[in-house]
Amino acid sequence: MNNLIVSTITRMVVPFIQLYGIYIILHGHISPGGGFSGGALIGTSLILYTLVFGVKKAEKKFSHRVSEIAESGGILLYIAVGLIGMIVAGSFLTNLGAGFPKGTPGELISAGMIPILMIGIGIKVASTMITLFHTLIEEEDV
Amino acid sequence: MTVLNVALVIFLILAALAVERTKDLLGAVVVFSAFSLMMSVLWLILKTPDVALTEAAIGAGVTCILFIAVISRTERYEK
Amino acid sequence: MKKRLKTILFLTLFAVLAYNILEMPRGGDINSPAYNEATEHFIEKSESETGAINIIGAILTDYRAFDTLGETIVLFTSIVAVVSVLRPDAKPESEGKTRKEEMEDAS
Amino acid sequence: MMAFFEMIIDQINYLGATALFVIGLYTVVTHTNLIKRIMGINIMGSAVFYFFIAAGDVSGGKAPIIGAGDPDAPFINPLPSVLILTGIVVVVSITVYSLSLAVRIYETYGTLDQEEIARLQAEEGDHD
Repeated sequence: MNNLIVSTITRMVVPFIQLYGIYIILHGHISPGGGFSGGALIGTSLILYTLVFGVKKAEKKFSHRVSEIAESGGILLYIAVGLIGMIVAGSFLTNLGAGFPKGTPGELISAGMIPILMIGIGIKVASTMITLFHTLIEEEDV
Repeated sequence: MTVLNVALVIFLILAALAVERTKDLLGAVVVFSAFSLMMSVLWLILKTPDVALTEAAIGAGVTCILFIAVISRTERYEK
Repeated sequence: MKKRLKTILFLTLFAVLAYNILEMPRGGDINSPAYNEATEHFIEKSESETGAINIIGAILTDYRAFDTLGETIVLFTSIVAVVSVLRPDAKPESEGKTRKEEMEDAS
Repeated sequence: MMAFFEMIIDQINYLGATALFVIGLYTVVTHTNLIKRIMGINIMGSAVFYFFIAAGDVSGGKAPIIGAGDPDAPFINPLPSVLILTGIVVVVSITVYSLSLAVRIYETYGTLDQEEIARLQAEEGDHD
């Protein structure tokens, strides 16, 4: 789309949407939000970028290679955290029993493995949304 | 709060009927987006802010964009 | 005529469901059966057992974390399914023509 | 009469969810366009989620975050919220898969109307 106003405003707004998404993911254990909504916000910001600047430029920012790594990495991070609990405490996905720090409830760094799992879910959901959109919008000649 | 709840329920039923009636699929998608957004407000009234955030981002945002992408690749009017 | 019959049928379905709903526990009642001992356990113990003050986050990624793992696998499966349906080399065999156009050409 | 209205106001969330479910089912059954049917499935999914959330509601309660809001108010039931949070994402997955099948059907048959697809399939069967 060759509209100057739309492209300028998009370039200004996209970083703030992504910042808000990261904020929601990281504060998933002390306020409403979490991996699903924050990941969907980040994915929506990338969809907005794709709609305004086209698939070619968007794939330079977020290529197939990166999305492959993000999709597998989200699940693998989740399973790795679960396996730590399995090795240390004997059951899959153990939180405080496996020695994750509890911290002070209400602080940003607290609640053991919950923020790490939220980050994994966020990466997974964001890359899923953007990959599904790219797959659906791609024409045959790409 | 009850008045707002009842009004939102009536609006939701009207929006769902409008989705059912509209022959133009693009218009139906727009009405469906409004439906999802009102649903998110209703969930805020029912004191579940997590679900409201998720619905506003996924239901009203991503789903409607995907519908519009598919309509742009296929046909717009229902027979 | 057929459409009117369907409308009457669905209105009957709604009437049956609504009649049963009036027998359910009142909306917003704290003594309803859904508010059971599991809920009370989550509300009382989640802060000391997980350290998270958002109870929904605590249940989502601690008590029911295995459920969430399965849910991310659902997302992964959906990507695999969509890409395998829409991959570029799975085009229909007749060069760019749909079945409808072929039928119109033949007739 | 007044008691009947009060009963309806008490159960408005359940009744609204039921009405939305019936409307979604009506859309799925009566329409032949595939995208309209997928929209009907989405409306049905929203109705089921609404029913769950309404079952977890507590009048005069507060959101389940410890230390926020009125200290004497009871918490709402957090378990339905968690189930619905995962359910929303699953519904999106199902929707996208159905949409990709619709795109593939359109590329093959040139139409999204189900009766027309059935007619084309019948004609094709005659040729073979």
